[in-house]
Amino acid sequence: MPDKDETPFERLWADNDTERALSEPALVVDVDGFEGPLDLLLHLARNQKVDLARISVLALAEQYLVFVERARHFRLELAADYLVMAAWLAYLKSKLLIPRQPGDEEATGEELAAVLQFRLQRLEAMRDAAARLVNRNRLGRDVFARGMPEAVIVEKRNEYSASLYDLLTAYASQRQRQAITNVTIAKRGVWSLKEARAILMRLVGQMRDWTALDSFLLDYLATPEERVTAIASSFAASLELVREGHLEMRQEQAFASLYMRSKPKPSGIKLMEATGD
Amino acid sequence: MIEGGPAAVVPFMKEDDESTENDGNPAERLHLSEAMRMAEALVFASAEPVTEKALAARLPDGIDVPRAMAELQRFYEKRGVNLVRVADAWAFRTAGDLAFLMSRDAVQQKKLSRAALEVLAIIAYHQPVTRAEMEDIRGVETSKGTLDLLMETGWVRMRGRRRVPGRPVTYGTTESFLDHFGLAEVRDLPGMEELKGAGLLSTRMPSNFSMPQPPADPDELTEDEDPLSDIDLEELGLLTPRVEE
Amino acid sequence: MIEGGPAAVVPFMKEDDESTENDGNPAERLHLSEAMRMAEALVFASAEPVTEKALAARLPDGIDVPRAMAELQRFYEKRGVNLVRVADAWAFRTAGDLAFLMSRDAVQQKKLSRAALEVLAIIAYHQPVTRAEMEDIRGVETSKGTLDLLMETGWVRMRGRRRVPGRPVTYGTTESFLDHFGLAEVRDLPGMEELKGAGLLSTRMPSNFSMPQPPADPDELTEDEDPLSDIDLEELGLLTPRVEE
Repeated sequence: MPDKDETPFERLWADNDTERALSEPALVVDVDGFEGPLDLLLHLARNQKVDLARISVLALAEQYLVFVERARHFRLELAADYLVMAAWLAYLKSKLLIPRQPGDEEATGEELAAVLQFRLQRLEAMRDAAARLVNRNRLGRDVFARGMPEAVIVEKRNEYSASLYDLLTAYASQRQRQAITNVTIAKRGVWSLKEARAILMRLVGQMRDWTALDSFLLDYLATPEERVTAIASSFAASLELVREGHLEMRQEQAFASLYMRSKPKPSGIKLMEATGD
Repeated sequence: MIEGGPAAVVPFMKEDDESTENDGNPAERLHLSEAMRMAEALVFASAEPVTEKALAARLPDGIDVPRAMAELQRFYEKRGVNLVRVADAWAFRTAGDLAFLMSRDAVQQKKLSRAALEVLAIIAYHQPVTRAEMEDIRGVETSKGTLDLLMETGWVRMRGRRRVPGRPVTYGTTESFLDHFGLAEVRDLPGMEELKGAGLLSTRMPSNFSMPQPPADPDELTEDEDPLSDIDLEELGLLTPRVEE
Repeated sequence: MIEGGPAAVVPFMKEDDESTENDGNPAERLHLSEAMRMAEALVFASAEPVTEKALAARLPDGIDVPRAMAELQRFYEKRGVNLVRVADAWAFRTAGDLAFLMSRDAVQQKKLSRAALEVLAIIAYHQPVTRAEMEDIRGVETSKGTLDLLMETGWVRMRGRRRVPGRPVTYGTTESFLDHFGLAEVRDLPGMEELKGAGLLSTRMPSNFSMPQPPADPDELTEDEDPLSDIDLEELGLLTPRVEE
């Protein structure tokens, strides 16, 4: 191995030209290699070979969904983050494809697509920034300090030194030592209320308009065996979030889609709609 | 006072002779020269950057420290060792163009993971930044060890709390981050101005951010798009099943 | 090649112009200047004096190392830092007449012990806190020496006495604690979720684990605290004039 201390991933990143993936057809996209769904999306977006500002978000959403479908077909385990993104993209796709209904309060597909584009551009910008940063002349690698320092200039009057990090590490580790941990981690298979809550918050947290997310959520996040527990937990979690004032829900009729949105700041009026009956 | 040849190797004196600057008073110049020698010695003796405050405390009274340092810096500009500014402190560092010579002896540094670097860049460009904002930018939770590791390197620190409900802790970079990456200040981060101008350092989508033109028929591909075929997907490796280890 | 004013700060070039020495060939001089820059950087960065042999191995071929070093030495002669010869090796040293500057900095900074850090952190988070309470939290007794040391740092102070039998002294942090650790207020210390998020605290803490929120105003006595009276201070030995060591 020529570059033994370089993971395939670092190499992948090191030459982050947009050509890479297409010129190397053998490249296997491995979810483990990605830093989350946005990273995967960025990778797919680069394959469109256009400026991120001119990208087709619809095509991108479709590619991503195909990817997730494939992964599921091969029974690869995808982290919840990827599935949350899939649910959101499926929703975005439907918004892009279905013409806006009169009186529709929801954000348009185009608005949602713009948000996604912004996030991709911002992530890419940070990527590039990281690369430029790490390639600068660095102290201890390219430039050096005096090898035989003759004095330490003490500026603080205090003769004791300690950093906030030292302090926090000391506190956390000793409190941890004291708290006897005999807690075992529950096996997955059942959606805990906490998990469902976290997922819901991620998905709906940013949505200010009524959004029917439940179906997307279930399609992408739950395997058939998990469906029941997923429904139960996310429903219970959503009720809890409503009670705490984070979320509002609405249902047109029994068994119809559940609409959710994050609660607007002044509350009251909208709650009326949430009753359904 | 000193003429001809030898003066060339005593540049403070040299400048004295040639100086056309405002304060040509020889006594004053001598005073400044001596202060510069002292500053040079102090900074040279320390491996860590020395703050202007610490220098001021040790130099004769009435010395314009920033000016003396700026002059010293100019003097060392073309040498094998440069005087560099790190925030409000000064340090001598080997010249960047000699990296080829120096790195031969460099101890291999531990590499930061890609995730850690990305988080570092986000903290540097967006500081003060909360964990939730980092997560929003990267679209993924920052794994537990990453911030810990960055704080351990001494490049990242907790800065305080954002004065908003929930008072989340904010993160920023340290002076040793600047020192390590050869930056005088955060503003000097590569591309900082452009990124700011492009609205990409905002945690929220800026209102002037261009909205994509909604295509007349979203199903119709634009002229620079090709339809996605199964072959494409295969090429992208998206159809290749992951090999189980 | 370089004329007039700016040349004053580029002494190698300067010398080039004025050199009356034997080998005035400009190309050769440039070559030598570059070699001198390299030697300067190498000696500066080295942890020990550098032999001429080691220098010769790194400098371009054909360089007259002794001559280059002699010239460098002459260059640094009048500066705050001198290039000195140690046996057959070269090193930079503070100019002898400036040694007085260095001796002032002989104070050695000491690191706080692990135990002291722990106690300090507990005082910060749990203030007002008594010694017995510290023991509860840490599971080990806190020695008087540790508390004395912390008081000596100026980061910890006695706040008052708890209104319980025995009237134990309560401890808290000071303004200079905040200063030193770069906190605007005690409440800026990160909470449990943030310690977890930063990877400092395990995410699998038992459900009954909790961390206190430090008080908004650490100077205000809580309702179960009495202020320290003069009699208390005397009893604690704090009014006795401190004997100078």
